[in-house]
Amino acid sequence: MNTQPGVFTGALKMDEVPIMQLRARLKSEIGDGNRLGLLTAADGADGHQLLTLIIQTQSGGVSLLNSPLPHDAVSYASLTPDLPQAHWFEREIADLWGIRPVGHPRLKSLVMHDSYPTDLFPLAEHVTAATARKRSRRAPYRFTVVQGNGVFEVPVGPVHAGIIEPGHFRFSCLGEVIENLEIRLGFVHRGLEERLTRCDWRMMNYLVEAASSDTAAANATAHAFAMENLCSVPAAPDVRKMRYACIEIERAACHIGDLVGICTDLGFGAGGTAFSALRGDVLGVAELLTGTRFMTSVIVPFAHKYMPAKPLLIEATRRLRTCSSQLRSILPLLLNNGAAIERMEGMGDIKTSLARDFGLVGPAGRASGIAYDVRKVIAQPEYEQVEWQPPTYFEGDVFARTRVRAEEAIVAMELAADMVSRITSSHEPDSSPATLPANSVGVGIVEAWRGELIHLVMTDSHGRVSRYKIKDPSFNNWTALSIAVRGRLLSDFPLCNKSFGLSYSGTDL
Amino acid sequence: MLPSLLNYLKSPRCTADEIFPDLSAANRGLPAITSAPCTHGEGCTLCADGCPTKAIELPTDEKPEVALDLGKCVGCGHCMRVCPTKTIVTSRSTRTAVKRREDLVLRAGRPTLNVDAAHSPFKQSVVVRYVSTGDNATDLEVAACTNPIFDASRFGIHFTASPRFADVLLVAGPAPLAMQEPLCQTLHAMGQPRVIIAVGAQAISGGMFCGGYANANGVSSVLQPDVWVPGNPPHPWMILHGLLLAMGHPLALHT
Amino acid sequence: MSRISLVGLAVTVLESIIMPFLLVGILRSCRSRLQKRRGPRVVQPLYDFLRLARKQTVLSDETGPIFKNAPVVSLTAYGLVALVVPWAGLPAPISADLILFVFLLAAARMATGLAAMDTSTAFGGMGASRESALSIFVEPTLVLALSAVAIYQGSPWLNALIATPVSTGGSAYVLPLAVAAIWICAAAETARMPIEDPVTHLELTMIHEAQLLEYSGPRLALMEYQAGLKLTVYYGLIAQMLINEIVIKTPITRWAATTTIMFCLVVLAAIIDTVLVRLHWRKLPDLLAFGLAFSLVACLLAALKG
Amino acid sequence: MHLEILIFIICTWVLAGLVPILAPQNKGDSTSAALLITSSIGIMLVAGAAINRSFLVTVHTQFCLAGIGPAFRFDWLCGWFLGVVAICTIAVALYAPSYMRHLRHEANARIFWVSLVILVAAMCGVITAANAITFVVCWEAMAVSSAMLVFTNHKERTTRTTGLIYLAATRISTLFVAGSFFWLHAITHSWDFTAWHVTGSLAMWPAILLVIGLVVKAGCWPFHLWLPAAHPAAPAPVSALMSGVMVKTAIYTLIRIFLVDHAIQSPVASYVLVIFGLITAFWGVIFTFLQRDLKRLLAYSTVENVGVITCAIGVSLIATQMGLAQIGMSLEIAALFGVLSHALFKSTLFLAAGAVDITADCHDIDKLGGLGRRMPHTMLCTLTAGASFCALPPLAGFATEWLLLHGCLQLALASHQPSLRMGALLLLGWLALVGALSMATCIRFIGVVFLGRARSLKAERARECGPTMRVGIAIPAVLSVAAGLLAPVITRFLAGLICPAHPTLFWTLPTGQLVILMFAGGGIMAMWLAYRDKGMPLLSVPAWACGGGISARMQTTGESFAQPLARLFGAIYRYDIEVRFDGSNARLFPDHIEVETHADATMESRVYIPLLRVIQRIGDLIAQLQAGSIHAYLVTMFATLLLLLAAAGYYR
Repeated sequence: MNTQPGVFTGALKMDEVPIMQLRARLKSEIGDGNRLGLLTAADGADGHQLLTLIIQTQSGGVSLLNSPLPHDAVSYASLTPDLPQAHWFEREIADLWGIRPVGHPRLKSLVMHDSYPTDLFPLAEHVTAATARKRSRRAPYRFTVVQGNGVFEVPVGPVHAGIIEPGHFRFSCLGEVIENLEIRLGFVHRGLEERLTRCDWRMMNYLVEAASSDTAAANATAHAFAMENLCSVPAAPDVRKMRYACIEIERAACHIGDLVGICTDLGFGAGGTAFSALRGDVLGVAELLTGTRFMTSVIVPFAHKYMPAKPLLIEATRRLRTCSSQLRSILPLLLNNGAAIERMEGMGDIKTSLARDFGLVGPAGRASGIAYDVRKVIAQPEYEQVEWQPPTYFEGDVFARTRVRAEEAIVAMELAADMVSRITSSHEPDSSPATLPANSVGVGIVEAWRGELIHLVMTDSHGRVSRYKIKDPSFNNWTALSIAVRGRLLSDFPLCNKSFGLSYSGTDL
Repeated sequence: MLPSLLNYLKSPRCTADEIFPDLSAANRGLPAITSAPCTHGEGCTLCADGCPTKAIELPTDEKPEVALDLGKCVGCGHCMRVCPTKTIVTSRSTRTAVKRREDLVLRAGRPTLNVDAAHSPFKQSVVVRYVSTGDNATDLEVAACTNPIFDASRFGIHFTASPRFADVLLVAGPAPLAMQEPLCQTLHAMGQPRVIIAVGAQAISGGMFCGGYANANGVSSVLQPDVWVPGNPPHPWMILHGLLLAMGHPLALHT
Repeated sequence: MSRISLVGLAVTVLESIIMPFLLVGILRSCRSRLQKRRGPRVVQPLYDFLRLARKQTVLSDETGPIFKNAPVVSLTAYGLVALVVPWAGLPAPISADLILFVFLLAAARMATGLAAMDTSTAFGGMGASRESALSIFVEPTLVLALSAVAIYQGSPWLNALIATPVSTGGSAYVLPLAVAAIWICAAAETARMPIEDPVTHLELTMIHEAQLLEYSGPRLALMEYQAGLKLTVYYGLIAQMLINEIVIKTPITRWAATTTIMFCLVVLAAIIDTVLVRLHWRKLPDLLAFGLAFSLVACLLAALKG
Repeated sequence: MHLEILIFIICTWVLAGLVPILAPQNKGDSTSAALLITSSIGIMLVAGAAINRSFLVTVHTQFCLAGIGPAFRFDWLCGWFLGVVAICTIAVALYAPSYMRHLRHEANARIFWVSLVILVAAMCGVITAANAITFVVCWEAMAVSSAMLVFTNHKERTTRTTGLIYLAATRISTLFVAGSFFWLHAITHSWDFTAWHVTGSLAMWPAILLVIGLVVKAGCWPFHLWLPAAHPAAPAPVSALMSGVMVKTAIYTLIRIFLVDHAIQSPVASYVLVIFGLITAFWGVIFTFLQRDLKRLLAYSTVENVGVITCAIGVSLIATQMGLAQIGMSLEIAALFGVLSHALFKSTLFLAAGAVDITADCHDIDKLGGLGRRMPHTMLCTLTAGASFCALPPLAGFATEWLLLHGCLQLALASHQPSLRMGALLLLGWLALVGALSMATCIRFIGVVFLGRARSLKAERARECGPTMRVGIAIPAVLSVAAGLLAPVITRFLAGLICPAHPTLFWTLPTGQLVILMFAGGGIMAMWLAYRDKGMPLLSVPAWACGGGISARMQTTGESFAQPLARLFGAIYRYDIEVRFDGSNARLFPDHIEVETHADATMESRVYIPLLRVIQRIGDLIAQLQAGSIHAYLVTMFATLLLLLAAAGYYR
């Protein structure tokens, strides 16, 4: 059963695929150029089941596969050997459910640290005595030890030097040269998915905004779409325009923020100042439209809160256009700067084939020649009113990622200005149902500023949310970072890292 | 590149001159409680019903006034919007940091600021070690404090990589289990005298995460913060207010 | 010691206490202004010093006496440097040659490097390794450039820099070339752009700073003061070479000119810090080799004189 | 009076040699050591006497060769070197008994003590030899006894091969030295050093032969190979003595022949010396930087130091030839001071390395670490010696380096030839480069071995060595501080010896003022820190590892420390890092990652091994001829006959 989450043709149904055939099915589907949207587990009627979301990049459709595990089974044949992009998904499933992917090349804990009880599998609710027995305890985390004389390790994090989120990078180096980078996340695993199933569904939007709070608008939008998809209640056109405008403003602000970061890592003070002043202006527009700099608590399912009045919309359009032209005028500081280009070019490159293997998304994917963009692939009429193309490069280096971000920021501000200018009314609609439909599933997919963001919501027979899964775009991209810096120098890492600009909390949840 | 650089050099200074200005009129701000009588007695529970973090304590017989815990408030604006009696209103002040946790609980007539010009060794100079524990919007706002607009450096505030250099431990995020040990290690790596600041509702109370298996209930389960900065995320001015309050800086003290 | 040298000593000591704070303060203030901020006050470095002096010292449990005493050793070495180099525009209280100067710098470097190795952290060792790698360019450049100047001035003693007017018959390009070479050395030694980003928080990209990450309290205060003193001595030295082109006779005017030039150099450093992009680690040898080349040409010109 | 002391010294030597032979296994060690120390005190007395007034001792015996009997001359130069020998011998003798006890199962103590005594005696002989024959005999005795010492640890296979390399090197050295002496004899018809005054074109070839013979012994590039081969194999006290003193006998001979006696005056030789010296210094230091073996590292650093001293001699010669006698003399003082300072710090370093080796049972620096906490005394001595090695003021190494560099600067100032001026300036730059590199080496060596935390269990178990060993390590270290502080006095003294007519002041640095200010400034700061620490107790916490745990693997290793520079000089080392990813999906999910660095001692791999291969091939060819059939012999004989006939015909 295919559906288009942007258009809402009806409730999303699941295809049941036996677990034994899942690997073959995915191999053929993904081989055809489709994407693995997400892979996760849920509790079914009779034990656990694997859920796989596949995005048809050609038709813009989505299919959800459901593969129940045999009764009391807590292991299955790993998909990763055929499908490298599944490797973190499977590790996450192993952590949260204790379901073991047999034959996984890197089975270590991902989000559940050693500080948690080793027999705690927080999302596994379908526990019989038999499954509890079979589920093995989590092994303590061990870093890969690079062999060889003189290799030493540089631990960076979880308390990082810069003002950024916690994560741990373990560099195995020979002198300045990074021979291997192992990224360990999970420090900010806050049990978000469990919290989402525990709270009132009307309050869920506050929680998803905190999933990765710098992507609040995109998370809230994906959540809103998922809930609307679940209930088959489409959002009003103005509401959708406003949501998209918020996402685009967020995109512009964050990309400009990352340009500040890139300038800082280059040690380029002038650039940093110019971009951070501009970022302040963009956040000012966000404040004007939504009442906060991070556009929180306005995007809710079935409605939009604090719809701004017309004069505000006109003012916001004007300011967005100014910001966009300002960005054009200061971009040469970074992109025509010979010394900066020399630092960025050829640095931390990811080849297209590798990007495809790991299913890179967002600016990092587009810099490596993967043109995938949710806004283009999944039909969204609001985006089709303006002629625009997501920038795509093939070099896959820091410079390509920087250019993608810069160009996306300009496009985003223009798209946002366009959407804001076409909002007609300022009344706050509300079409929220009294209860959620039972045994349903809903999906919301948006292109957040980091890339494809997916929310999946399922209800049980009582109409309660039984499973909520968020797939942050960073989840696909982290491994690429560790490969991009292999063989590079230690001092290049901050720049490479910033060019990917990934979210830790979105990954850890 | 050169014309852009020249343009840049010609551009005016971006640092905001006014210290702790009120938030812009468009901003939703944080709630404040007025002395206007609450109509709870007549069965109004509008504010508490829509509060995602149960931050509002409705009047009871023992405590006849409505109380709002800013430490839990995620700033959704619901209560200020629905309150029929204007007991809960919007405050756009950016001087929101307090030195005692209980001062974050707003009650009618209680001042939001406990002014305390104690002797501080950091009046003119302070170095901050920032630890994020899962609230990256606050990360961005803390980083914004150092940008040319807010320019923390003019107050003698510097951010550092090494906790050995630091006087202030600035913590954001709900401090889930996996971050508690690193957080303690960071604190222990700092010499005396030192100050701990919890910044953001998530750091103060865990926000929406409170109560889960990950123990993401805010930093006070691990450390004893000296200064509390409400907001979700707090505006850079609010964070600066917290920092200046920790420094004992005169700018933070007068209201 | 005669009365004049006593006055010289007093002024030098006083200046080497004040100038490091002042120069660093001006530099930071200028950089902030160029970055369109209000920035810290000029006296901020002094406040920072006083704050650190009052802080508790935190030591790693694996570190030993070397780490504890390295700040004293390296600052003593720099203190001596400040007394043997006529950086303030006055004759140095102690007459010494460029070789003592270079080896005193080396002593400070060794103390810092060993202290960094003593921290038993990855960053410390990394910083020491990087600093050592840079020093093999810096030291020859410094020796060659100063030797060229010595030949040009006709005396191996550093005080000849200010004692004699411009010597006869030398090529006029010796001093500018030496200044260029020493400027590059100074950039490498004082952690300035484009070699090292002085404002970075990122341990992975640090060179000099990475060695100091474990210091705290009064020891850190000494290390930071030392960084300022290093800046002062280098810029003062460059100022002397620049003044030699404009012969200034009386000590007072010479002192005033020196101080002015030092302030100008600091402003220049602030501009460079703002507009340049940090070089890639593998490109640093190229830049430093330029310094070496400048000093070699200076030597050649000095050798060809008369 | 002198004769009595000399006889006393010889008697103690004989006794020291006999005791270990006669005593039961390992029982005579301490007695031998005591006797050796006694004799060294005697040597010092003789040295003092010789410095005051030179005298000649000739032994009339029937063991005359070509009518020349053993003759020994004692003058100030001998005195200086004898003093160095005596100091190092005392340190080594104090250190050796405990050290040998640790090696009990691996080394033969009897051979060790006998050879040690012979080595010391032979070195004294070489230094005091008054004529060429005596010199060559002692030179041979020195070579053989030191080879025996290298063999002490004979049970290890590598020791045998390195011992053979060393023997080959000494052979070559003796060959060239003897050749040169014969040549000189042919010119002057005398074996007496004082009778030689060869100048002009005649002097060139003997000078070059002699220089080659001596630099082989001194370990100059490209003949340095035996040094890094022999030292790791030899017991530490032997290394200390060989590196600290024995290589200096070659330096002594250079100074004696070229600078003091002016036996040969050849401008070519001086330039050859400078060039040899410069290349050697650089080569030595860049290879020091790459070594992982504790003693091989120190051996390469000896190569560097020898290079610097050789260079000083060469420049001194050039200056003298240019008529700049004052500068020449100051550079000669630099060389003499260099001999002393190097002997002091290198003995300490080798003895300390030996202490590390036996207490941690490991000489791979990347497996050590944190020894400073366990062996504080050894670390302090190593640090002092290392600082002296890096020429940090105010230690002995600095005095050497200052004299040399200042001499070069003065040369550049005083000379009237632009080329010489430029040459002197380049020399300064080159030496500064070497200095910076040796500093990097020293930080790496001390930092990796003594600082940080232990990288292996062996390093964790290391403990401080015994008291006599510690004293042995400390003596030269303390003396190198003293020599540095007294440098002004010593240089003035040496100037008086070299040129009693014009003992111009050569040390022009105000050391006294500097030292006073140093102690005052450092003291004030240290007191302030102590006061602060007292007011606010130190807080001891684990090292900061960004909020995570820390392990010994998270600190720079020697290999990693060297990587940036190794890459810079990669062409010389042929440096390369190779990474292997293994596993079923090595591209995306490697199971096993292994890193290997490759670096070559280029001289060995590019020159010596091919050369040996050629020699071996020739040998094989000859062997084929000999082991072949009778026909082959017949053909060879016939061919030879024909050749001889042709040759005879041609000459007639």
